[in-house]
Amino acid sequence: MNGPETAASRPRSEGRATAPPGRRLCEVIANRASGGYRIFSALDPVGPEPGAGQFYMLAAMDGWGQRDGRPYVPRAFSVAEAVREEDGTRLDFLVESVGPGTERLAGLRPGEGLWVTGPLGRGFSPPDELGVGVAGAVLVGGGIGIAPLAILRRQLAERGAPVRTLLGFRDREHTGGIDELFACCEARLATEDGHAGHRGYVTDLLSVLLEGDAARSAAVYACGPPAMLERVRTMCAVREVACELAMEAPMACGFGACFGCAVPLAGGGYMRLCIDGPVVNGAEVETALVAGSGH
Amino acid sequence: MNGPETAASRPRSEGRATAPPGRRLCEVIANRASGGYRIFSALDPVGPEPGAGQFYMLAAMDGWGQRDGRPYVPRAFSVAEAVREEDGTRLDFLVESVGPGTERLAGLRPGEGLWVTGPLGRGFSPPDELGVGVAGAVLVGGGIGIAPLAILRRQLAERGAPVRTLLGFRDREHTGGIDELFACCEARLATEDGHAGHRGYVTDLLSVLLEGDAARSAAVYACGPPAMLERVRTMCAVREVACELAMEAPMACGFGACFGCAVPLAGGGYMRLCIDGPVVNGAEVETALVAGSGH
Amino acid sequence: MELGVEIGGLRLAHPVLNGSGTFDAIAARRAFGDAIVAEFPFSAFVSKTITPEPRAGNPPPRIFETPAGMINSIGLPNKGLEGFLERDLPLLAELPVPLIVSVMASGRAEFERLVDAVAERHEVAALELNVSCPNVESGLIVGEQPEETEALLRVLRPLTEKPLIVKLTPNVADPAAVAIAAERGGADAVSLINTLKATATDPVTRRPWLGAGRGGLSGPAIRALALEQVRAVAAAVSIPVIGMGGIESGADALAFLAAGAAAIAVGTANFRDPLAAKRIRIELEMAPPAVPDGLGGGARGRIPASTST
Amino acid sequence: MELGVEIGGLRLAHPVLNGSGTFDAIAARRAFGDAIVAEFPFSAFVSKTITPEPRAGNPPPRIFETPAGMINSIGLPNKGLEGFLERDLPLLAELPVPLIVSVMASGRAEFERLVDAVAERHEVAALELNVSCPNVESGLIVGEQPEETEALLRVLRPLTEKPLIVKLTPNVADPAAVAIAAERGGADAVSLINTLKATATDPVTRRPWLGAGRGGLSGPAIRALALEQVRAVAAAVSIPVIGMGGIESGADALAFLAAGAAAIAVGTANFRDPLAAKRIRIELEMAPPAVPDGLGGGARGRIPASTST
Ligand SMILES: Cc1cc2nc3c(=O)[nH]c(=O)nc-3n(C[C@H](O)[C@H](O)[C@H](O)COP(=O)(O)OP(=O)(O)OC[C@H]3O[C@@H](n4cnc5c(N)ncnc54)[C@H](O)[C@@H]3O)c2cc1C
Ligand SMILES: Cc1cc2nc3c(=O)[nH]c(=O)nc-3n(C[C@H](O)[C@H](O)[C@H](O)COP(=O)(O)OP(=O)(O)OC[C@H]3O[C@@H](n4cnc5c(N)ncnc54)[C@H](O)[C@@H]3O)c2cc1C
Ligand SMILES: Cc1cc2nc3c(=O)[nH]c(=O)nc-3n(C[C@H](O)[C@H](O)[C@H](O)COP(=O)(O)O)c2cc1C
Ligand SMILES: Cc1cc2nc3c(=O)[nH]c(=O)nc-3n(C[C@H](O)[C@H](O)[C@H](O)COP(=O)(O)O)c2cc1C
Ligand code: FES
Ligand code: FES
Repeated sequence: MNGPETAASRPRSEGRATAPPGRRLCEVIANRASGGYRIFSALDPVGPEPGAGQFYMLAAMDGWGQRDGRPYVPRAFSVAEAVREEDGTRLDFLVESVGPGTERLAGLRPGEGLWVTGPLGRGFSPPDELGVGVAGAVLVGGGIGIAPLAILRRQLAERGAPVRTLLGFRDREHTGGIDELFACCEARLATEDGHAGHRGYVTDLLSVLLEGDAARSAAVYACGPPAMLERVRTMCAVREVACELAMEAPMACGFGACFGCAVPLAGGGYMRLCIDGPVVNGAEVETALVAGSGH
Repeated sequence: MNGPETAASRPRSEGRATAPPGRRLCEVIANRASGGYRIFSALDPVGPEPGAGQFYMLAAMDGWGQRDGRPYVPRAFSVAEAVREEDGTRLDFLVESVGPGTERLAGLRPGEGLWVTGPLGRGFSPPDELGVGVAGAVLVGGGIGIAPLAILRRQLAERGAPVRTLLGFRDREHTGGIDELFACCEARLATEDGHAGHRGYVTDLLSVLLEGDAARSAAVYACGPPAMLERVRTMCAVREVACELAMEAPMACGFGACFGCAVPLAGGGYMRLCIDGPVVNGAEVETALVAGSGH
Repeated sequence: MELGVEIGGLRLAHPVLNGSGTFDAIAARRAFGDAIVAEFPFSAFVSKTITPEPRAGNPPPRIFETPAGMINSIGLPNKGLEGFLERDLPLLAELPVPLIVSVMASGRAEFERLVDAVAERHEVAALELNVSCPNVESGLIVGEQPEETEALLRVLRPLTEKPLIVKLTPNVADPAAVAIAAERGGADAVSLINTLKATATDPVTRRPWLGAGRGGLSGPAIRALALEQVRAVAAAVSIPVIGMGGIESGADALAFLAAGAAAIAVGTANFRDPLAAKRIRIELEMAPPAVPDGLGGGARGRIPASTST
Repeated sequence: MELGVEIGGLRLAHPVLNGSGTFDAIAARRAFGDAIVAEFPFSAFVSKTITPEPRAGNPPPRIFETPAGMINSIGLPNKGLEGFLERDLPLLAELPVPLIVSVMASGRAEFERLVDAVAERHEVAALELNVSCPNVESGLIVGEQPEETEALLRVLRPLTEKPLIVKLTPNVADPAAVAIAAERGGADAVSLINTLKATATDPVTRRPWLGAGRGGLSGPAIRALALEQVRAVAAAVSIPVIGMGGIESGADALAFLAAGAAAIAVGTANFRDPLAAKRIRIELEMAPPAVPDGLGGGARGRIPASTST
């Protein structure tokens, strides 16, 4: 809505799962440690099945605002997995505690109430929509950013698309979710401290992979810290490989109301990441290094 | 400090238990229902034994500020009982949930952290200091106001002073603490709904008692809602019976810093209830019906 | 309680509006589908402020969370007059409630052009004048000066019969003086408060957090300030006052109505719950009447629970 | 970091003072004994504002809790000049830190008498002028008018060599203009912010909650507003600025210092913890140096935890 319109800011009917209006109270049904992160689950009785890359705005029913009056607004979370159960959809979220909001959510106890709004935003596109002859997918995740790639990988697998997964982490404390979210199938790891897989950056693995022929017929889907996303974006641009990035920006509302989540567009101006993203085409944005972004 | 000085505003050495400076983190060691109220206990490793009528400023370590940014300041609580234990003093508090602060404190779980400042304020005086020939005590408690009378009763008993206890409650939901805090010895009850003891007001019991001779040699100690305190105050004034009231006022600090807890003095001007009270001589104040007061 | 209200001839089903720039009905429809239109939470929709030319808005970061509130430095991103009329107006016309368009321009001539073009559209029920902007002629912030505000109204008033609502800035010593000037100039209503000047520091670099350096504070943190300004303004003018600032509940709304507001607006609370305004309206409907002052000023209504005797 | 500071010639061991009226050293000594004097949390003690004659203060209720803050309408209760000099000054002289006496009077003559009598006492290191009061001559709130403020300083400045600190009111459109006037008038420093005009409604009777009807808002709720005013004032004057408003932590204090404050004061936070200022000072001592802007304005310092690549 601000500055030049993006192709995506067409009103309505854009193949996103629309959310029930308003926030709803869901029950927390699980919360377990996963490496240095935690995975908590809520039972959503009414919401639709989310698309990979969509997110929810979450707030604990109690204890919100407990640290110096924060958190005040809800917090945005990519859905890591969504499983239909008889009395609703189980939504899994992977959380890393970096401040008052994530700290509170990481501490949710089963039985507690969780305010949920979503699914929100535009998710990932199928490979074939990203370019002619594109069939496969390369998933590149960094740190907590592996969350949306888990549900993406499952949904791609269901469509029979060939998928390769590359996951990068900083060190032991900043590693988690692999066994729980990527159990199904092998993923190649890179860690900066070398405690698992390749010692170095996940983008090292990507560059090797992009040399191979398979790359031509594959699209890259990435989520992680801004620096990683920007690296992936430029690598793909150089090699003319289609890529979609699940980005982050500070969000107050998540549904286009506050204009807070501005991300600079390649053509100038800004998009609202919550409504025109959080998944963006690498070519669409000016940079993935957005001030204030980064989980 | 404000307006005319009260006898009590003499600086220092006034026979009160002084508190360790600053607030300290104590562990919640128990929290159980008691009728319509709850009794929670914290282990105070460093504080002195409080005098009956003194209070503490309390704030939960977590979840303070969770309802529309409240509670923000700590909440004042009369100590109901204090028991020396090997690794500190167990402080018992009787709480009635009337808003965000009391709600949070009533929900404290054992093991949680509790910020404690105190003991604060001036407690009750021994009978003999309240008049020549005064030896006995009549305790008059209303609702949650019975809390400070429990520790007073114990301390008076230890001095061998004859004590009679009159407790009043509105109805079942607003009754509690009797068995736990007044187990030792018989107390006469009055309830407005008549579910226990005399159907009516606790002040009915007091007036009967004040007719008797024993009254001459007894002082009245009262704590309860403003309307009850004012009634007791005037009854005692008429019969020239010495009486002390444990009053309440909105308090932000509890140690004389904010001047928020103003209570009008008989001589004009105001006292700070937290530092010159909360126990006041019935003759000292203009009224016990102070705007904003009442738990 | 009966909830219908009238603002300068504009009849509203209930007193709960949205604060300009805190709800985008078009974006909300993309996120929530037509269901959000079906149970539209506001009795009138106030658009985000539009300007003569398109604006991209301020560089990020644009928001910072504060104790019980937030700072924003959005910078009025909007499609500009043309883009708004062409692309947004048709969609906003589909809403089930009257449309109030918020407009801002620097300079009287620009403001005239804007008000002219917007007021003539039948889809528009009323205009809100965002005067928290500098007047290029004088360099002064219009809304901070009673004279500037009255002068602007004298220019704009003749342009339309439609209600003109003046959105007051709270960053003044005496908001009532500006409100009186707006009334004198011919305003049909005033709305307040807009956000208060605020800033935040990056905890790591200790430099300004916001891309624009400064912003405006909103949310419950400012409620008590807003309530006082609404009280002061309502006591000073005879035109209706639309009160806002940190309203999150029916009780908050009642406080503003009791302070003299004819209607109220929900802003930041929309971010926490897209249907916050619906809940607030329901809480208003179910609110008990005020209890007359019992214990003589004294412990009036302030003695909860136990009251033996 | 090195914490010593100097305010108009007054050397302080560290930059953490108390806000006037938010800590009563005499009462605190009654509550906590001499221990509170031994580990006195402030580098200088600012007295509650005193007036020429004794004042009883406002009728209760005097406080109302708000989201992340509180409103107070205390009404400057104090013993008056004589009572203060006779009964409080000797006790305040026992404190281990310099004494700054806050004074307020309506009318220049009264202000002169007050400043004269206080400044001549050797126990007094500096004076803070609370100008959030009406001038009986003009009826205007001195601190809201640059001219009134400068004129008052021109009258008071010649009376003493001791530092004169002007406590600014935040209820103005442009606090920097008042600060500049204070500097021009000869002030040695300015302190801000005082509380912001606020009110609250009794949820039951829907009438004003406070006995005085209105009051002032303080606490974390106003921090972002205070920080912006301190930034604007520090950028406009060359005399030291004492910043306050919702400071609760070393990080908050650092933000104010980074915004240009020479020292900071702790107010409402004292109510939550009588030694809050001591904790804040220690957090300041242990604070890491600011990290230079790494990712070019961009994600500067804002990417915590995981950063593979
Ligand atoms: C679309 C989307 C999907 C996301 N998915 C996930 C996910 O699956 N898992 C996950 O763990 N995280 C996810 N995040 C990130 C998550 O939302 C943030 O980490 C969270 O909001 C941080 O809140 P907090 O209160 O814990 O930390 P905050 O204190 O809000 O700090 C978070 C970051 O914001 C900055 N910050 C500091 N103070 C403030 C302030 N007062 N106001 C604003 N910013 C401040 C700092 O850079 C800090 O590192 C996602 C974010 C988006 C936008
Ligand atoms: C010396 C002393 C001893 C006490 N001892 C006990 C005790 O032993 N047990 C016990 O249960 N209680 C005790 N109290 C009362 C207790 O401190 C209060 O009930 C408590 O502070 C209420 O806090 P809250 O957040 O639960 O309720 P609040 O929301 O603070 O409401 C409490 C009362 O204050 C008024 N109020 C409502 N909103 C506000 C607001 N925003 N700001 C200010 N006031 C408001 C209302 O009248 C309400 O009934 C004592 C009080 C004092 C002064
Ligand atoms: C993110 C954001 C954007 C805003 N944009 C506008 C705007 O474009 N025009 C305007 O007049 N007010 C704008 N406001 C002010 C609100 O309309 C409202 O006056 C203010 O936020 C106080 O209400 P609240 O505390 O309920 O949010 C904005 C507020 C916020 C938080
Ligand atoms: C209860 C209370 C009483 C105050 N009394 C005075 C006063 O007598 N003189 C004065 O200059 N400021 C007074 N103030 C204002 C504080 O000194 C300070 O400027 C303001 O509270 C902002 O700081 P804070 O948010 O840290 O409290 C008072 C504030 C409070 C909360
Ligand atoms: S988060 Fe509010 S517009 Fe995107
Ligand atoms: S509660 Fe602060 S002075 Fe009594």
